[in-house]
Amino acid sequence: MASTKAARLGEEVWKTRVDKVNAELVTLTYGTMVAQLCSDLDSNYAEVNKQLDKMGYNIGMRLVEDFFAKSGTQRCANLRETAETISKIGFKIFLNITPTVTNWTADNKQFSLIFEENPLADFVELPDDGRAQDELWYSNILCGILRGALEMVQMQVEVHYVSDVLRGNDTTEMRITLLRYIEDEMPPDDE
Amino acid sequence: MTPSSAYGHGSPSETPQPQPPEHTLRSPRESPSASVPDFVTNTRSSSFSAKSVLSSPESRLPLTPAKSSLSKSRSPSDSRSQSGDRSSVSIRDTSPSVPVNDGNEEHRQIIIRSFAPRVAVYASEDTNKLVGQKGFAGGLHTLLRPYGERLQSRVIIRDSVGGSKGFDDFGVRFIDCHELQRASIGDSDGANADQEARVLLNGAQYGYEKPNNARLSENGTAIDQLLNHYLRAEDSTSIDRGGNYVDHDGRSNGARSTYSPLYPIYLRKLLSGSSLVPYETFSHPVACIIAVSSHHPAPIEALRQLYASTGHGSNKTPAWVGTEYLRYYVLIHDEENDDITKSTALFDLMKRHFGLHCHLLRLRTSQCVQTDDDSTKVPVCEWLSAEEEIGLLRSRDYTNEFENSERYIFESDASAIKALLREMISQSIVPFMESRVITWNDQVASRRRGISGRFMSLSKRWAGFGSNKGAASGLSGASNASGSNYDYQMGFYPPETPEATMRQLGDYAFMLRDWKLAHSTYDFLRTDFSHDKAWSYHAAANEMVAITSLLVPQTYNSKHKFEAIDQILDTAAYSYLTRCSMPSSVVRCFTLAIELLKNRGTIAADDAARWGGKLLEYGVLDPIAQALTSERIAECYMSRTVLNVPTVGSRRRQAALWNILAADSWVKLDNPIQARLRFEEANVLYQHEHQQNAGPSFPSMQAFWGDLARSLRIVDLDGPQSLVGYGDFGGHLEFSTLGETEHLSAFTRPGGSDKSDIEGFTPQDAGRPNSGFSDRSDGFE
Amino acid sequence: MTTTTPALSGPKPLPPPTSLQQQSSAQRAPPQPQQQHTGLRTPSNRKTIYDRNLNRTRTTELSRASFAYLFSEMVTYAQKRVTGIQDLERRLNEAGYPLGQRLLPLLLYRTSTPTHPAPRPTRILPLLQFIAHTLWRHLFSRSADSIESSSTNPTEYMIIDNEPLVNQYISVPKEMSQLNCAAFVAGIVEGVACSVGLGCAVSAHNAGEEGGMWPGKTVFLIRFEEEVVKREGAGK
Amino acid sequence: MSYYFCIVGTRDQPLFELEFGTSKQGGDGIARFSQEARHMNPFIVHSSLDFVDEMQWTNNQMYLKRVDQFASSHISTFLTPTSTRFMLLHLPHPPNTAPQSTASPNSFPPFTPYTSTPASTTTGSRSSSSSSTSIPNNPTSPQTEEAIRAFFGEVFEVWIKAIMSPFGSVEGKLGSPVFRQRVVAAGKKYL
Amino acid sequence: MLARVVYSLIIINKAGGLVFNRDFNSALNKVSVNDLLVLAGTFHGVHAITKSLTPSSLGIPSKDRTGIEVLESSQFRLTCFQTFTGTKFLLFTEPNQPNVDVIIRKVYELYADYVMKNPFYQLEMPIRCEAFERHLMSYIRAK
Repeated sequence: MASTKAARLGEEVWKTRVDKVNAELVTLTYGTMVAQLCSDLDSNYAEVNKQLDKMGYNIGMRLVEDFFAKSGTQRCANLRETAETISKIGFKIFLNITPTVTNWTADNKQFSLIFEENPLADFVELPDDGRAQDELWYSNILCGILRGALEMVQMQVEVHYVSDVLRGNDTTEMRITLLRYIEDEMPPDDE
Repeated sequence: MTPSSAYGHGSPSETPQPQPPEHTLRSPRESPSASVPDFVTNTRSSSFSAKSVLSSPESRLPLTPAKSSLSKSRSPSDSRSQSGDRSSVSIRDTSPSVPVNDGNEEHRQIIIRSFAPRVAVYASEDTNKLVGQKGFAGGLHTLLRPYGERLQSRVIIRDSVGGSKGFDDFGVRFIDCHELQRASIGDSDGANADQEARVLLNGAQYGYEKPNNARLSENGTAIDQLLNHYLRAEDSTSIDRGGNYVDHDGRSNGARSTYSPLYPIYLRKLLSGSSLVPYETFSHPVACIIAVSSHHPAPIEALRQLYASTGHGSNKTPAWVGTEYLRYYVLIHDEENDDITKSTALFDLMKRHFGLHCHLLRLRTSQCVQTDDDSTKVPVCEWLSAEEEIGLLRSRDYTNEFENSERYIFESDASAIKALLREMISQSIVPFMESRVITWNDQVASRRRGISGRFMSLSKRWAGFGSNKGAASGLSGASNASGSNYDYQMGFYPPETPEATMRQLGDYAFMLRDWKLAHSTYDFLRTDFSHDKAWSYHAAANEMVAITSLLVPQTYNSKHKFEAIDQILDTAAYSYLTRCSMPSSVVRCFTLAIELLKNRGTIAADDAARWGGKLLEYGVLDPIAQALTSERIAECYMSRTVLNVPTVGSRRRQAALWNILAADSWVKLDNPIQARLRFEEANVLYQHEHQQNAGPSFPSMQAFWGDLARSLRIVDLDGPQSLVGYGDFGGHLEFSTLGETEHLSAFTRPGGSDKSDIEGFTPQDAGRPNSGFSDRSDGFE
Repeated sequence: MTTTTPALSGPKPLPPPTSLQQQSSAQRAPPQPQQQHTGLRTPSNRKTIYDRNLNRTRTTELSRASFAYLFSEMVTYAQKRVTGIQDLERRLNEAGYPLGQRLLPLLLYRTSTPTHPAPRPTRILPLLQFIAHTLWRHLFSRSADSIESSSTNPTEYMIIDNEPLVNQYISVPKEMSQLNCAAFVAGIVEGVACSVGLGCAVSAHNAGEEGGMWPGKTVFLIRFEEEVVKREGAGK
Repeated sequence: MSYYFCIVGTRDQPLFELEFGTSKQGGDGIARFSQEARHMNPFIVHSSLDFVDEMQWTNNQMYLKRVDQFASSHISTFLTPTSTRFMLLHLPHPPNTAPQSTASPNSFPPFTPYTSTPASTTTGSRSSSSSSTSIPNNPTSPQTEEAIRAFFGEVFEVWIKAIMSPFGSVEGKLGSPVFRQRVVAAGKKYL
Repeated sequence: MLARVVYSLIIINKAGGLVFNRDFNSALNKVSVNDLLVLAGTFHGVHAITKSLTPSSLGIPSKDRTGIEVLESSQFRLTCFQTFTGTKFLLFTEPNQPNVDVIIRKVYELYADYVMKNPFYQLEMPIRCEAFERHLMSYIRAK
């Protein structure tokens, strides 16, 4: 699906078909969740990242239904189309942002999402403990969501952040790699 | 975080128990005995401080200044415990609503009693000789004085509105006629006259304050020396006193050690010092005793001469002292050598000549010693001024026998004197004062308050009255054209002018404890005085307006009222300091205000503390007074604080601060005992915040805190153990005197440090043998 | 490595508590720059939260779904580590509490103008008004449905929401029927009330009747501490 | 004027401390507290909390203006809705001391001589201590009051930003260097 | 008079398990839960097979091939909607019930909201979500 078409669809769905809620409620709620995790796992940030990813995965598996139900998009022909759909429709209708799709690898199996803004991270300043900025991926839940959602449509992907302005980087970049398509339970018909 | 912990005071664990309001007024120390009647707690705290001023005699080696301090300071403490329950009686009928707690009442009594009528004593040579034989070298007044300070009987006084009240603590102050004369020296010859006038104009007080702008008055330093002496004396016995100061187990449930027992002594000395000044008449004689003995060949003639010397003509009293006071004639009959019948005849003759104000006093001439049967001890004077007391201490130092200080007379003499005083006071002096009050009230005050009073500046010219009119107008004409009665050259109002008379009216009413009348009178006067720019009068009048309005029994205390008092005190302070540079008057003015405000309960306690702060700011206090005042401020805030219960309006942190400041001052004064008490109290107050670690919650406070603790050798800060340090305190003393003082003097003001090594006396005394004090006090360290 | 060094040319940092002798020497020493807390890096464009306008997200919206999923995960996560329903509600309450603490100053800041600073809601009724209207409108874009005070107990008040937004998609299984996930919102309310100084405990209770008009009706019960109510009385 | 600024948590724990001096009218922004004053400042501020606690219920404004005076130090308070207390101690340099002099105002003892605080007839709880109306000199002038209001207002905004972070807390230390910078800047700007 | 009626709804999970069924009126005869389970399983299988029947000559990638979508008797019609995630919604309606696809899509949305956003629902498990049923009923009733 062409980028512009996706964009138009995303806009349209966001405007007409999505129930809204105050952004700060979401931001603050996510904030307390992360803070809660940090204290529960006494600031073992690696663990926190993992936990966030797991939560995201659970969300992704459920969210995908809402995505299709609301957007009514069709299956994507290829990863490029998927990427556009994720950015222009997925992120649009859930977080009202459209990260930039870029940095494709030659084999078209890897791309990046660059986040100009990130509602989850509004108000956030990482703890000044000398570790958080090196170890914690504050918005890691998004990685899990993509992983979970794509898996539901038979795409096994690996998702991780490569940079985050919260860490003092100049951009927030997420890297997505397609590992494989999960084939139907039915054996592929021969010939 | 748990919701409740998010807001300390809100947390359920700290919800205060409901309490009866007056209960919260009490200091925690007393709250356990909340149900006990006022006077009980009162006496209890009094006897407490009494105990702590003086350790028990047997605990002392003989021949130490401590001993003298023992005998000296017993008087205040004894009287304190008495005035304790007395006060509660008189309080009932004067002001039922005043809350009684932590010795406030006692201080109120000290204040009231300090304004007692003065009675000058004019005694003939032979009389003084006779008294001298009895061992009273000072003359007749030294014999009468101890008995005059408090009558053993109740005195009934009628107030201006006809109501009458009985007072058990009424008394008079006997002064030697020479004190009047000393004040008047040079009053005659013009040379000193204008110099004195200048002195007067910038407010210096005869014999009370040095005209030069020395920060401390002679009197002030005298008090300082005296208190310092007491402190030295205490040091020597710190070991056995430690227990009295701090009750160990109490600290957990928030009980606290009381303020320094030195404070009442300080207050008393402060008030004893007041001397003859033009702008207030408290120390002017209300009456005088004219006495001859039966030894005199021509008694009547002698009486006449003495009478003559009480007037103005003979330059005996200053021009600004009114001479319209009561003359009281006493014939002293020598029981041992003279014939009573002759004396009685003579006495009848006296009465015919001099009227009813006569008394025949029968005394034995021989000196009485303790071992005589029917010997009785002469009570100690409560109201010795600091100088007098120091003099006494010195003189006692020559002769190291302790007994020397205690005087004895025969029972019969004592009762004769008491009888004389009872009769003189209740039948002559009080009625005399009452009648003056009534007369002046009708003749001057009411007129001035009348229609014309509204137009002050106009009316005052015609305000002279009766025989004095001529004199008044004449004087004012002479002194200045402005038509004011104020004599600008001499800096006073002649006694017969309406202003002077009304001031006297106010003071009489005050001494008769008719606060309402006194208040309205002063209040009326201050406008006159400011119009005349008679600033010393102006200041004094304002001071008294404030004091009386605080003495008038109040059914309720309105914040508004206290704000009014704020203004008046400010004005008084401004006139005293800026216009007249009379610092020590401000000390009295504010100190009284503080005590009386504090006495008003919690609303006013803040104000009291605030004035304390101002007083300290003015920098007019002696070092020790400064420390004591800081303690007092802490006490004011404590009275609003219930430990371990977060109540709205609590002043826990303020109290803590002022305890710390007091502790710091004590350290600089090189007095670790007092310092520790304050420190410990502050510690209790700060611990309330967070039990885990001691001291204030701000890390940035810990430095000062820690240094203070270290300098006091309080290593283990939390828990009662820290008090263990007290036990072997004597051992640490020289350490904390030498080692830590200059260490701490990092905080000390320039010159403050030298204050801290004041010994018993100032250098100029050093040459004299009696400077032995300092040696002794060193001896204890 | 550090892109920020505090501009401390002017003010001195407070001297660390040391003994006096050291201080008197430190007194003469020039102000040394703040040592601790230079760890945080910021992007080269220096954009930090301190550069964001506090009103920027005032009216921004996100999909309700995104909140629903987060909240759902919060509940699931909490559920894994609790002993029972009360415990679960306590956890949700604690999760909400910080939101209250943060929203209170934020919303008051936003309703303030230089000339008319918003007052602190220091008494019970203004506080409840603030919560039921200002706070509710901000979070759920509508006011709460009613505020009630207990006729029997002066310390108890109720805020009623007929269909709490946070519960919109949630169906509590029969076996946990007394659970109400709006305990999260109760926590927010408690956070607001307690941090303003009116100590209280807030709990969420199901008040919806079967087949009734508002099956999800929820009562937020606010129990103030005695002390608070006493103070009210004293104030009047 | 020398300033000691302290943010105090509801458990009387200091969360942020800063000393600075007048920047207005050519001030060099350097605090000139004597060593003694520097020791006393926290004590004084701490003791003023008594009055703040009381006013908290009688005055529902956030800016409580001057709540206390100790010798010639004045304490102004801003009370955040979360009962966090901004305490600003401001101490005018005695008229005689030039900004450069290292004279020690508010050394305790002694209290400043009364000549520096003439007994005025203010019935208010504290009395004025200087005639000049300029912010650097007169702690009680309306100008000063307004300047401090502005200062507090700005700090309040920065403070909100700090506590909005999920890792910030109304009871926690305010350690962020950026926060400190902003407070310093506010001081420069208004005081 | 029986016209335009939605009889009932069945939801079958990825693995062919019956996770939800609801009758909207009593028109259809009741069958035992067992029969329903069988129906679900069988339909799942049949669906898969029909899907693989798709002629490869059309060159449609297997994942895009669709299985059986409508079963019809003269009394009722069964419409099947399979989501991209493999969940199947089976709607029994009166044969000439119009725009069934709209109804199914709406049901799918309700499912996405009240089932998938409910923290107490576990994926692939039988659906017991009071809110879902409530909204489902009110929607169908409104038809």
